Amino acid sequence: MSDKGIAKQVRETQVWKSIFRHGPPDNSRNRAAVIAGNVFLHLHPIKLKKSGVQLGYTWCMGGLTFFIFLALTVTGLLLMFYYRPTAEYAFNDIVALREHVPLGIMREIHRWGAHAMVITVWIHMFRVFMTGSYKPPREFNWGVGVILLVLTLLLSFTGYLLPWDQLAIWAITVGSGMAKATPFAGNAGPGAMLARIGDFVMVSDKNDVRFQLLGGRFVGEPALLRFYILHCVFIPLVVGVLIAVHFWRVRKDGGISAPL
Amino acid sequence: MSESKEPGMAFQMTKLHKVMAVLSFIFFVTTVWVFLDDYIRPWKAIQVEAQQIKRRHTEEAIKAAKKEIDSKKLAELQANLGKGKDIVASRKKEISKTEDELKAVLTKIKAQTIKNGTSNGDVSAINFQYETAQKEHNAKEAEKKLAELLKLKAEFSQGKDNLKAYQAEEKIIRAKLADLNKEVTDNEKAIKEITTKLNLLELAKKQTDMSLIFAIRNMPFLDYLDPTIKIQQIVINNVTDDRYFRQVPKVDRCITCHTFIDQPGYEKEKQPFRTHPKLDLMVGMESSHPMKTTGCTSCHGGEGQRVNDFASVAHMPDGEKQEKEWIQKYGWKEPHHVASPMLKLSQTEAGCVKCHSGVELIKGATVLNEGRMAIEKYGCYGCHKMGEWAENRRKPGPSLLKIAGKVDKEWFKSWVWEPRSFNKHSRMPAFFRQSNNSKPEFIRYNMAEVNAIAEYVYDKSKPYVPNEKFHAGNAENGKKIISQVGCLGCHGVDGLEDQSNKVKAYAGPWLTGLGSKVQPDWLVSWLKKPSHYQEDTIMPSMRLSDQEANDIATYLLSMRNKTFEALTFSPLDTKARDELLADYNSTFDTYESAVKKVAKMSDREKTLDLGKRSIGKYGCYSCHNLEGFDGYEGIGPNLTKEGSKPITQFGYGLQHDVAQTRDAWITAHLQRPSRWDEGIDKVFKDLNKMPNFYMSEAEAKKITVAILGQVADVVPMEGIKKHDAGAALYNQGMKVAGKYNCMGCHQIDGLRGDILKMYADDINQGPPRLVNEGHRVQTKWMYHFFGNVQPIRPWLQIRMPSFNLSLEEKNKLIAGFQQGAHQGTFEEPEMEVVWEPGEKEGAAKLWSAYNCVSCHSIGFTKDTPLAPNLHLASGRLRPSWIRKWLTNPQAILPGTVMPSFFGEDGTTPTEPGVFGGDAKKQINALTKYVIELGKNEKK
Amino acid sequence: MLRELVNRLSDPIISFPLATFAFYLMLRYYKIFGTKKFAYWTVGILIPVTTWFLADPNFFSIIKTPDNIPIIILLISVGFFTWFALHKAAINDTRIEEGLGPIEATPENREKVWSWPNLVYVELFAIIACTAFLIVWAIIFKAPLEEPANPTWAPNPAKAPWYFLGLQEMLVYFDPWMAGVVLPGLIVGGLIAIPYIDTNPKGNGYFTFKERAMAITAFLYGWLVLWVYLIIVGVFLRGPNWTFYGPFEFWDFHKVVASFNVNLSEIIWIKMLGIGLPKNLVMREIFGIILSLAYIIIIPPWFAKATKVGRDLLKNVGSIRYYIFMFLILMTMSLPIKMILRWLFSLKYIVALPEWELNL
Amino acid sequence: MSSDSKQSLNRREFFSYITVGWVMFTAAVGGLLSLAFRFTYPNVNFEPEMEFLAGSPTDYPNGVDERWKNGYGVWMVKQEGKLIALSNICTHLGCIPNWLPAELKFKCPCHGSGYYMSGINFEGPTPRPLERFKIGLQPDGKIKVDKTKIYRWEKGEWDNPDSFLEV
Repeated sequence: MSDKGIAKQVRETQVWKSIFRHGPPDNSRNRAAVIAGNVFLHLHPIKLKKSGVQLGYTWCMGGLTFFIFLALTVTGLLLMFYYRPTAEYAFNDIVALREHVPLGIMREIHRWGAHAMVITVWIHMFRVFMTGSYKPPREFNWGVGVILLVLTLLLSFTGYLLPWDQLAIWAITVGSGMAKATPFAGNAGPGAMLARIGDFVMVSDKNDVRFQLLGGRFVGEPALLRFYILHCVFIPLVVGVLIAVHFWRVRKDGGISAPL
Repeated sequence: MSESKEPGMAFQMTKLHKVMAVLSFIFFVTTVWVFLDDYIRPWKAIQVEAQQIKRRHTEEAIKAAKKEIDSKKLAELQANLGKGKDIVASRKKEISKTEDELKAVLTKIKAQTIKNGTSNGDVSAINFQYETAQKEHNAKEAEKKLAELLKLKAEFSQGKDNLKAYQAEEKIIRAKLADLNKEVTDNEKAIKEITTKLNLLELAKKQTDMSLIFAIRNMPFLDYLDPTIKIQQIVINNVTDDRYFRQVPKVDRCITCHTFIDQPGYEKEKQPFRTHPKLDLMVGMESSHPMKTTGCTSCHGGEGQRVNDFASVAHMPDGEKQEKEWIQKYGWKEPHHVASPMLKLSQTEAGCVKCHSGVELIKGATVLNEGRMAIEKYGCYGCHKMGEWAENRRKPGPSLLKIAGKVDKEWFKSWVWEPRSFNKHSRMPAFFRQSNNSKPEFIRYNMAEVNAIAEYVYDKSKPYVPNEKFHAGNAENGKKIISQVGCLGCHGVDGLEDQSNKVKAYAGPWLTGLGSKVQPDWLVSWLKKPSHYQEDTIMPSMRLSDQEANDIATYLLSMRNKTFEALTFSPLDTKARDELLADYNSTFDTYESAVKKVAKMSDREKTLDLGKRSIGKYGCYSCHNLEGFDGYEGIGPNLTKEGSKPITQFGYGLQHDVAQTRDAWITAHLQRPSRWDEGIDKVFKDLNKMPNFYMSEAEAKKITVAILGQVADVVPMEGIKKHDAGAALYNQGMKVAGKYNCMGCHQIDGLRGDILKMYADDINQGPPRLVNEGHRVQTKWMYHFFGNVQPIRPWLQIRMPSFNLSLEEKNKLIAGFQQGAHQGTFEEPEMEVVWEPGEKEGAAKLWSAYNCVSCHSIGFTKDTPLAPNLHLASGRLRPSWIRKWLTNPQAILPGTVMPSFFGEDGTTPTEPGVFGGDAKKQINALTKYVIELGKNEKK
Repeated sequence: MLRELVNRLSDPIISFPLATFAFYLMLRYYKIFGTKKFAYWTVGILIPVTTWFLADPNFFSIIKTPDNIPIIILLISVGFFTWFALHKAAINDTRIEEGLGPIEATPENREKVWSWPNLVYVELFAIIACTAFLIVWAIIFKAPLEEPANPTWAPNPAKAPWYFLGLQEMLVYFDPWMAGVVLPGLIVGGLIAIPYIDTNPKGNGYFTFKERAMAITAFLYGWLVLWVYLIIVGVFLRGPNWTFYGPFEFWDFHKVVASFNVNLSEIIWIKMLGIGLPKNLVMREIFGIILSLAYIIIIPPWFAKATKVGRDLLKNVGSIRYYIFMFLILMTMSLPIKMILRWLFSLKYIVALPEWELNL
Repeated sequence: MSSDSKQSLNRREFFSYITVGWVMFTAAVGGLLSLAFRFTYPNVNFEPEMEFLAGSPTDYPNGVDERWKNGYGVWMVKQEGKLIALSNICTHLGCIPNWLPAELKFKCPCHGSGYYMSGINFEGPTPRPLERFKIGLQPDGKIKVDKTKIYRWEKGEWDNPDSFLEV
């Protein structure tokens, strides 16, 4: 039997057919089918305007942001096998990731990927602004995008604490220190002075937004745990949901932007 | 087809809304329920009650404070204040003028501060630039900068001077202003001074108000802001909870309910509001176990983290009455899943052991100490390991290495079979005739074992020939000597029951029926020189004369036990012996071949073999020195961590009446160990071998406390009060003191002194109490004294014995005393006496004025001495101790006959004529005088 | 000497106006800026200049810090994409002037193509390239790890993550409640509001500058000068004690710069009026309060009345959009205004109410 | 048609059901969300204590008392009838200055910053005075120092009655 024969035979098995519902995408019908029939590729339209595939126009920054998000999810999941968010172990675990855990660049990929994601998402926004792609009918999706950008920064910010080194806690101390100044909700913010009756202090370092964020009055073990959960579970979940909304709206608001 | 149909409705909208309304209502109710469930906690009610109690106390304090205030004076001051206000008001114009002046100066100061701040910044910046230029060897630039810098500096220092001038001005104006307001401020201050305490109390009372603010602060949801009712906790990093392979810091939240535990004044409140009963020792800030660093469950046990449920804390009721009460009141349940529940109130002292593990006796832990004394009495540690405290102790029983020279074999067998039939006070426990081994076939085997043991022991026994001959003496006199010289510190004696029962001595056996037991010659030699028979005995020599020894022996030998003498022990049942041996040998072999193997042995071999095996089986060697058992471990289970042993590991047999708690099991076990076998069909070799000590319930309970303290908890070094080298030495010394039963006679730093109970009428007739002995006597003297005892107090009838101390023991004992008194070994050995002018004459005057020789008569008059020989003082006592003693003897030894010449405070001499009545000078002079006495004597 | 000059020029006091001016030039002459020739020349000049910069050990030691690599990547990509966007805009604007319409709108670019493989494959390329890039980056540069966290000892300077350094730089001029809470909030809110404020229907879906000059100018100023520029300052030019250090300057711990700042109330009541600060807080700060309110309340209507741009804007977008837009612009401009006041008058706060934690 | 009239007939009933349903629903969800918010504030925390009891005012003679310096980093300074709790962290770079009784000043050994007894800086590189902590009297007459509350001179906070104790 020739090779061709084998390939053909394989393609005619029930297993193959159950997975791939169509022939090779070398004709229009199958090209449509490959996109429409695949849950992941289904994010794309079956066909689109030519300008949408021109890198000079799209810069591909949104796509890269999404890809880096996926890469960070995968590397982050792997890192979680070795990392314990406690003051006792966090630092040592990071050292372990560098010193003896196989594939010693996992943490580097995760960290640099996080920086790269911040940059790509900024430039994605820059491009969308420059092509005026926030204009009707895409106003809402622009808003979703802005929130996603903020969440990207928060993801990066919460991850910054996890190595539990001097860089981490002091960056977070500086960053979270600003929450202290939130008007009416932070103990050093305008209006906090007013929220007291006698010795009943309604806004103090024990009950303001900063305390809520850190789970304590300063960056300590509770803060590490909270940031870990925000970083690994809470914000990624929200981001995942919003990304779905974002992509859905790209499709529904007329596909990737192009001149009207 | 063209009429495409609109989709229809499956339900009616009204119906859907109704369902929605019902479900939402249920949903809403559950939400409210969640809130309430989360909010209502029992400890909150307790804290509210505590607040009311505090309010009551504060109100009482306010009443008291009000009484304290001189109301007349207050009224006067208030009147003055009114007047003062008028005066000040009349100066209104002047005051406002001065205030304006002040404002002007303050403005100047502020402006100058700004200017100076700028200058300061500039100076620092230019200085840095100048230094950088210098560093870079940029001479031109540096010169330029320097010129600029100098100019700026001059400006700055001018500015600083200006500021100082303004500030001086400000001060003057302020003083003036204060002067103008003087009449008001002075009176206000005076009033405030009087009323400070009251004001503070009023403030405290206000804090206990049940106001709206209080309600808001503690409202559901809002109670995260700044609640007054909240969980209180102590985190102790230095004491840990065992989380198996991890030690985690202890967290105690007991103070959430026990609100006033560390505050004096609440002693009479009901629980949980009561103050800790021993605040000076525990919990109090100044005590040696402050709450913040010791916590609660470190000592008491229990689940310190729990606050929501009385039972989950593992509170333990003490007694059935309390248990019933708690079940009714709090729904108390037996805490089955708690590894270490709270210690019952009467057993609390067990908690001390965890940290104070190696300490011989722990001050303040009465029950625990009694428990340990009972352990010492029965020698539990012979068979059981029991932690650091029980390590390296002597064997509890007498040596059997020369037993053949002491008692005869027949006596031995009957004694082993049932010790109490000879001596009802016997501490040798009963192995036989117990509830689990009284079946005829078991008795047959047991008797064979006893026979074999006796054969083995006597076979190995070395010969002994007494070195004294007994000649009859005066029994009455012997009895008197026994009661006088101090035998009762260690022995109970028949015929002296009254005294013996008072002292409750336990180091030596209760002396009874000796005439039926030992040879007269043996007894006399033993009394005169115990170490002749047993080298390592703790029995000391009392330095008895020949006559005294014979008198005592006569008395002791006059006691006979006729019934016991009449006993004869049935001869060895060889069949039973062979069966037992075959049984032993069949462990790794079939019974038949074991029988064959035994048959091959000679008769003697068989007997000795069974004897050795039986001694090993019952662990006789644990308490007695026996040949052939070197290196054998005690046969009992290790009790070092008994207090942490899971309750499931205790075997209860069929004893359902015994409660399912550690302490109940241990107490029951101690009283009748054979009970666990009762009603169970066991083969002979599997019977419980723990013998019966016939101890009372009270004793068993005390021992239980000591054993409960043996827990597995690891206390980090930082958690224990640092056992420095000194404390360790003290413990070692006290261990030696314990071994030789020093405290049977001497009370050491307030502990024991058993025999003193005989001298309740006149404590000064008893052995001297040792308080800070390491400070009192010189190291050299003590060393010499132990090796060569000589009487210090000739009027005492009780004698300090000559102990058979090894060099090592002597050193340990001395070092222990030194460290107990925080005294360096070579500190203050002897003092050179250097008189100041006129001092010696004064001393002589005092010597006669205080009439020292009336008691310290030795070497001065022929009177019967009532106090120690002062000629020995210089070589024996430390000068600083003499001074302390002279200052206030009652403070050291309450009840001493030594008069207090210097009053209770030690500063008012009864002889004010010498040294102008300066007590210190007098004491110094007398000390020197006494020391010189000794020195002259030596010369 | 040249280094000295660069050091001095990079001080925000000078470099900020310079950056603003450069920004103005870039947009004013965007058609020149957007030519390839300009790009080649720029690259040609930048290569030797960068080499010269890198030759300095002080500069190199800052650059080579692993955590600063992303900022360099950011810098390069922002530079490139700004040029690229203006390049595209310039081409389109020329075409529109000629009546041809933007390139993206040409019929051949409007043609439909299959996603498979045209789009999917390109995406795969991007993914592969990105992965390769990340791996190389990860191999060459180790992620930073300093000494274990010590809550009792703060490193100096303690810096926030680089993407927040713009905010931290604002802390020099504003109190945390402004720099850390109000201004970031307004940035996010303002960004979301853009589509609703910008009613200009032109420029939807293609690069252009001319058709959206005002929107792009406002956005780019905020993005390039007030965000990216401040990040650069925060990362590269701020050392111990948040003191300014030139790119060639050694981060000497002991460097001191003259900085004694005075509140507006102190300037007016003490320096100018010489009567001391009034006791009443509101009275004390009355000038600052009036000025601040005037800034927010008076300028927008005045602008709409007095200038043609304002009038047109108001007419085009309606009053609500106009006032929101003006508010956002004024808040944006408050930062440069505060900077300039600080540099010129050592002004600390316009309204200084530390008693209420309310400093402006 | 008929259903329409039915609805209009039952309008009131219908209206009340839908209102009750959705109001309850909203309230319940709101309640649960607020509990989730409350959940983020723990009822106890394990942070080191920032308050301590410092004896009674009469324990302190005029001048600088160093008894709490090592344990809590606080100098108790009694001067002109006021007792203050002064932080012992140099405001320059965080070293710990020494108290020089002979010269009546705090001197930082690291870079030579000097402070008066009151905490005001007068020499060296330090930019501002030492910080003061909250100090107050408890009802039982004991002094309580609260290190969480800081009073800074340059903020004009030293006039705050909690920043000193009148004795």
